Amino acid sequence: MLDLQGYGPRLIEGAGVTVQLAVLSLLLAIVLGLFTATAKMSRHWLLHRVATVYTTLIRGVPDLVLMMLLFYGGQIGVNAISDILYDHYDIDIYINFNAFAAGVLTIGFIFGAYMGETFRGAFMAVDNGQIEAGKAYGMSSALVFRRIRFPQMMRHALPGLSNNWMVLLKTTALVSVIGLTDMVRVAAEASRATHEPFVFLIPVAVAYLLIASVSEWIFARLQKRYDIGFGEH
Amino acid sequence: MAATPLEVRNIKKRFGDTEVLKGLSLEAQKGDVITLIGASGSGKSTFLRCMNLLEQPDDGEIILHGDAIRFKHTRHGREPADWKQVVQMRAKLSMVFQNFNLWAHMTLLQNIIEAPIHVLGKSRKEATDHAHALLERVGLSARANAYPAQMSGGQQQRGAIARALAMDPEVMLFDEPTSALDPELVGDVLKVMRDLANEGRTMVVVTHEMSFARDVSSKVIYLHQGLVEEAGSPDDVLGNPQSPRLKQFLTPNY
Amino acid sequence: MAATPLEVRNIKKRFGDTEVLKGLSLEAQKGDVITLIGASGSGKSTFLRCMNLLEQPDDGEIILHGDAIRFKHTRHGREPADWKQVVQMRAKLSMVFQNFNLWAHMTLLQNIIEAPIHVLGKSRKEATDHAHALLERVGLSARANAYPAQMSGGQQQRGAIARALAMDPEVMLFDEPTSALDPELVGDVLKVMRDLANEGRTMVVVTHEMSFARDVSSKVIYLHQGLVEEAGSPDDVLGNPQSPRLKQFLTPNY
Amino acid sequence: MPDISAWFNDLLSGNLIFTPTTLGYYWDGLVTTTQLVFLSLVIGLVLAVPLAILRSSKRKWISLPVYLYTYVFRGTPLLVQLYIIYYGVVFFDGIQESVFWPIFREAFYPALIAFTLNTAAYTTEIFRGAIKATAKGEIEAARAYGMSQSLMMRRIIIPSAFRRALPAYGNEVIFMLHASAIASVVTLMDLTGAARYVYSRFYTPFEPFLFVALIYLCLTFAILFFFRFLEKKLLAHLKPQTP
Amino acid sequence: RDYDHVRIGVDVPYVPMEYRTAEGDLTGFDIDLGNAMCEEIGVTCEWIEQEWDGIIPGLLSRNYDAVMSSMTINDERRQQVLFSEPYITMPSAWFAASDLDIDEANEETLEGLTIGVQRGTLQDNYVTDNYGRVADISRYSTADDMVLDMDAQRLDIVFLDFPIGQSTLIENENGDYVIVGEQITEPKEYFGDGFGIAFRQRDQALADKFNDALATLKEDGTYDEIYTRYFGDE
Ligand SMILES: Nc1ncnc2c1ncn2[C@@H]1O[C@H](COP(=O)(O)OP(=O)(O)OP(=O)(O)O)[C@@H](O)[C@H]1O
Ligand SMILES: Nc1ncnc2c1ncn2[C@@H]1O[C@H](COP(=O)(O)OP(=O)(O)OP(=O)(O)O)[C@@H](O)[C@H]1O
Ligand SMILES: [Mg+2]
Ligand SMILES: [Mg+2]
Repeated sequence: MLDLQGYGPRLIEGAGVTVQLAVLSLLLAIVLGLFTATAKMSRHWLLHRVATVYTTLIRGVPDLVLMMLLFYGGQIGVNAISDILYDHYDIDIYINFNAFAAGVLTIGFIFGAYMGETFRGAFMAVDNGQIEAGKAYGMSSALVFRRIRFPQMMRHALPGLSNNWMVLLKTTALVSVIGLTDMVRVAAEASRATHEPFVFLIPVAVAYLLIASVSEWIFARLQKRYDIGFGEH
Repeated sequence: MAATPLEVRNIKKRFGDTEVLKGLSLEAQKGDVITLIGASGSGKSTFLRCMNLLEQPDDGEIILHGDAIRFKHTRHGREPADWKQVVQMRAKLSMVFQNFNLWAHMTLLQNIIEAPIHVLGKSRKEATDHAHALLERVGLSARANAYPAQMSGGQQQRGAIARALAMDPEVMLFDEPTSALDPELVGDVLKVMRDLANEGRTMVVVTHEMSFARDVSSKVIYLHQGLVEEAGSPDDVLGNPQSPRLKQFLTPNY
Repeated sequence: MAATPLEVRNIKKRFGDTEVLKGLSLEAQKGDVITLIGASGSGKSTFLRCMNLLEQPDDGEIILHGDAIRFKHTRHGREPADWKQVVQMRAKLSMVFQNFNLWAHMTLLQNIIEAPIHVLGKSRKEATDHAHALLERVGLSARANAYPAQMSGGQQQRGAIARALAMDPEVMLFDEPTSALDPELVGDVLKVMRDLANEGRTMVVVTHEMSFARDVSSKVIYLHQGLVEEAGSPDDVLGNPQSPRLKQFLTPNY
Repeated sequence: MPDISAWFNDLLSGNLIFTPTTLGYYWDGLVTTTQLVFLSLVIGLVLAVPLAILRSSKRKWISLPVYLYTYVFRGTPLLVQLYIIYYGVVFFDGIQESVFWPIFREAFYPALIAFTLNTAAYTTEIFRGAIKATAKGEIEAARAYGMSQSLMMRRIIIPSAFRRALPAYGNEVIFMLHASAIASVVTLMDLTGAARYVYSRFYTPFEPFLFVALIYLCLTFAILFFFRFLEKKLLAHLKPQTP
Repeated sequence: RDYDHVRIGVDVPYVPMEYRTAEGDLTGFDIDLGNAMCEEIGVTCEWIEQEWDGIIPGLLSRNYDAVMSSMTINDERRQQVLFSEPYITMPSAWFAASDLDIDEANEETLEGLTIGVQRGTLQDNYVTDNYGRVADISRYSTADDMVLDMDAQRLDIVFLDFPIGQSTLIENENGDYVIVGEQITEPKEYFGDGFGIAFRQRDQALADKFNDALATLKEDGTYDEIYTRYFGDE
C-alpha cells in the first residue's frame, strides 16, 4: 500500500483547494467571458476596443507571468492607494487579498479572455432567425438573451468550454507560486521533506486524471442536454 | 369607433446606397386581410419587417390603435426613442416567418407558452391550456412535445402560427409563410390561414400564392421597386390589372 | 489474339443482411464502351467499385488480360490474397469519381503527375510533359497550377479525367461523372468522354445521361436490384426495351 | 529638454532593474526559453506524426497505448510532469554512473523531455483529428490509382492532414511557449526565471515581470505572424477563388 | 496603528528554523521565539506561509505584518523594510560531498563547479557577485530542493546558512557531506548583522515592542531555553 507518511490528510485538503479554486475560477471566467464576448460584438467602439486589448494581451503572455504580475503588482497597486489614504487622510482601510481570493481572481481573469473568444464564436453561430423570432414576440433584449441566445449558444460553446476547463484545471497547479497550498504544493513539500517525489507526485497526477475524467463525463451530459432539439432523434 | 389597429405612413428605408422602400403606406382595419405581392426584391419583406421594427425605417410613422411609435435621431440613424414602447407594440403584432424560426431548443408546447408567460405575464397553467386549444386548432395536438427538428416543415409552420396566435395579437404579419415548404405541405398551412381570415383576424400577408390572395384578402397591394404600383380589391388588382408590369407579373401564374 | 482487358464473372456482394449484387458479369473487349444504367440503389456504383476492389466482392472473379485476382478467406470475409497484385491491377484500371476527388492540397498538375511518378515510377519530367499534353486535351492548359477548390465542377471533372488518363489505363471506369455538375458544365465533360470513346478507349461508364449512352456506347447494361435485367446494343436496350421495368425507367427521360 | 535627460538619468541611476547585468540575465533567459521551446516543439512534432498514425489505427492494441499516453499527458499539469521527470529520474539506481547522467544532471534536459512528451501528446491528438477529417473521396482516389497504404499515407493523408492541422498547431506552439514559463521551478534561468531572479534580488516584482511579459507578447506575435504566413502559403488550396 | 493581532510571514521548510511536522504542525526556532515574543507583548500571533521569493512583497502588500523567517539584515533589504534588532546571528558555510576534494572555496577551486543557492538570499547575492563568472549557479526556491539535488549529485557544492546545512546535509543519511572551509560572516555588505524580524517602514512602534520583548526574553532565560531546544548547548 502507498505510504503517504502522514501527508495523506494534507494532500486531500490540497485536492480540495485545487477543486474549489478551479471551480470558482471557472465561474468567474464564464461571467467575464460572457461580458467580453458581448463587448466584442457590441457596436460601441470603446467596449469593443477594451475587450480586444484584454483578450489579446492575456492570451499573449504566459499564465505564470500574468499570475505574478496580477498578484504582486495588483496588490502593490492597491496598497499604494491605501497608503496614500492612510498617510494623508488618516483613513485606515485595510484591503487584504487573501491568497485564495487572489488565486481565483487571477485565474478567472486570465481564462475570462479565453472564454470570451469561445463565447463569441458560439454566439455568432446562433441562427439569427431564432433571435428575430424572440424580438418579434415582444421579448426584451435581456429576455431574448436569457431564454434563447444563451441556451442555444451553450450548445456551440460547450466543446470550447470543456477544453478551457481542462487547461484551467491544470493551470491551478501554478498557484503555489503565489503562496496557495494546493495539492501540487503539498506534494512538492512532502517530497522535499521525505525525499520521495514519486510517492507524492504520482497520486497527484492520478487525482488530476480523475478530476479530468469526471468533468469529461459531466460535459458529455451537458452537451447532451443542450443538444436537445438539434440534430436527428 | 375603435381606432385603426395598424396604420403605417410613408415608410422609407435604404440599405447603403439603394433606397429599398420609397414611401409606403398601409392601413389595416379590424378584420382586414391585406396581401402584399410583388417580384423578388421589390421590398415586401423589408416593408413587413419595418412594421414591427425588426428593421428601423429611415422615415415614416407607425401607429397602433392611434398610438404612434416615437423616434429619435442618433449617430446610427433613426431609432425608436423608447424601446419599451416597441417591445409592447411587438407583443400586439405577431409575426410568422418564412423559415418558421421556432426555437430549436424548446418543444412545440414550450415554444407556444414562452412569450405568453414571459412577455404577457400569464400563468403557466393558463398559457398551457390556451396552447393546447391552439394546437388542437392547427391540428398538432399529438406533437406538443416534439422538438421542431422532429417535425415536417408544414407542421413547423402551423406550430409557428399557433405560437403567434398565443399572443392574442391585434394584427398578424406573415412573410411568405408557405414558400419554404414542399408543395404537398402548403395546403395544410393555407387552410389554417384561411380559417383565421374567415374568423375575422386582422392580417398582413406577403405571399406568392395568388389563389390565396384572390380568395381570402380584402385588399391586395402590388409593390414594385419599393413603391405601391397598384392596390385595391383582389378582383380589381388580380382580375383586372392596369399596369403592364403587374400584368406581366401575374401572367406566369395563370 | 490479345486477352480481354477486363472480365468479371458472377460478382456477388452483400451489405449486412441485404444482397446488393446477386451475381453480375461483364466483359469489356478492347475499345468497348459499356454503360451501366439503372434506378438509384440498383447497385451500379457497387458493381463498378467491385471491379477495382474498392469494395471486396463476396464471390466472383475479376480477370485482367487473362490474369485473375487471387482471393483468400479470412475472418473478415473474402479478401484479395495478394495486395500487391491488387495495387498493380488498380494502376491499370483508372476510376473517375462522381465527386471528382481531386486531392485538395495539390495543384491540378501535381494531381496528374502524382500517381505516374509514385506508382508507375515515371520520371518527373516525363510525367509532367505527359500531363501538359493531357491538360491541353481536356482544355485546361491554363489551369495547371490552380488548386481544385479554385476550379469549377466541370473543370475539376475534366482534370480528374486527365488524372485518370495519365495512368495510361487499359480500362477507364466512370461513376456518374456528370451528375454532380451544374447543367451548363455537363456538356464539356461529355465532350471529352465522347472523344475518348471515339479514339478507342475501353470504358465502363455508370451514367444517367441516356443520350450519351445511346450515342457512344457499344453495349448498355440495365441493372435492377442487383441483377442484369437487360443488356445489349444501345439501339436494342434503349430503343426497344423489353421488360416493363426498363420501359418505365426510360419513360421520364424522353 | 535638459529636464528630460536629467529625469531619464535619474531614472536609470536609481534603477537597479535595468542594468547591463540584469539585461544580460534577460538575454540569457530569452535564449534558454527559445532553445527549450524550439527543441521540444521540433522533437515533439517528429514524434507526433508516427504516433498520430498509430493512434488512427483501427486495431485497438495499436491505438490504445497511444491513447493512454496522450490521455495521461494531456490530463495532468505539465508542472507535475516536470517534477516527476526532474526529481524522478534520480531514483533509478545507478543513473549517476550511467552514460545518461550528463543528460539528466543538467536541469535543461529533464525539462526538455517533459516539454517534448507533453507537446507530442497534444500534437498527436491534433494530427489525429486532422487525419480523421481527410476526405473519404481523396483516399478512395488514392487507392483507385494503385497507391499502397504507406504511399498513400506519405503522399496524400499526411500532407493534407498537416495543412488542415496548421491553425490548431499554431495554437499549440503558443501554448508551449507559455507553458515553458514553469521551467524556472527546476532552476532553469529561462525568461521567467530571469524575472524571478531579478525580482527576488531587488524585491520589485512589477518591473521584471512586466518586462518579460512584453517579451513574451512579442514572441507570441512573432509566432502568430509566422503561422499566418504559413497558412497563407500552405492553405491556399482551401480558398476558393474565381479566376 | 495598534495591533492586537499580528500576522507573521514565514517560508517553510527551513529546518530547524521553521518547518512542519508531517501532521502539519508548524515548529522551529523562529516559530517558538516568535510565539514567545507575542505572548510577552500581549498580542495574538498568526503564522502565514509564503514562498521566499515573494516574502518581502507580501509584507509590503500587507498579507502579513511582519516577517520572521531567518531573514538576514542587510542594506538592500533595509531600503524596503524596517528591521528589529538581530535576534540571532548565523554564519553561512559551504557544504559539499566528501569526495569533492577541496579545502577552501575560492575562485580557483570553484571553477567549473555547479553551486546551489536559495534564490534571492544573501548567499545568492554573494555567490553571484563573486563566483558568477567562474561557476554555474543553480537557484532554488527552497533549501530542501537544493538538498534533493545534492543527493541527486546534480550539485557539486552549496552555500547555506550554517545551521541549516548542519541539520539538512551533515546529519542527512542519504549522502556523505562535509563543511568546506570556515564559517563565513564577512563582508558585512553581504552577510549583514544577523537575522531580524522585518516590518513595514511605518510600523516603528510595532518593531519597538518586539525589541523590548526580545530583551525581556533574553533576560529571563526563555531565549536560552528555546535556543538549546534547537541547537543544543554550545
Ligand atoms: N439587410 C439588408 N442589407 C442590404 N440589403 C438588403 C437587406 N435586406 C434586404 N435588402 C435588399 O433590399 C431589397 C428588398 O429586399 P426584400 O427582402 O424586402 O425583398 P422581397 O420583396 O421580400 O423579396 P423576396 O420575394 O425575394 O423575399 C433587395 O434588393 C434586397 O437585396
Ligand atoms: N457501404 C455500404 N453499406 C451498406 N449499404 C450500402 C453501402 N453502399 C451501398 N449500399 C447499398 O447498396 C445498394 C446499392 O447501392 P449503389 O450505391 O451501388 O447504388 P447505385 O445504383 O449506384 O445508386 P445511385 O444511382 O443512387 O448512385 C443501395 O441500397 C445502398 O443503400
Ligand atoms: Mg422576402
Ligand atoms: Mg451510384
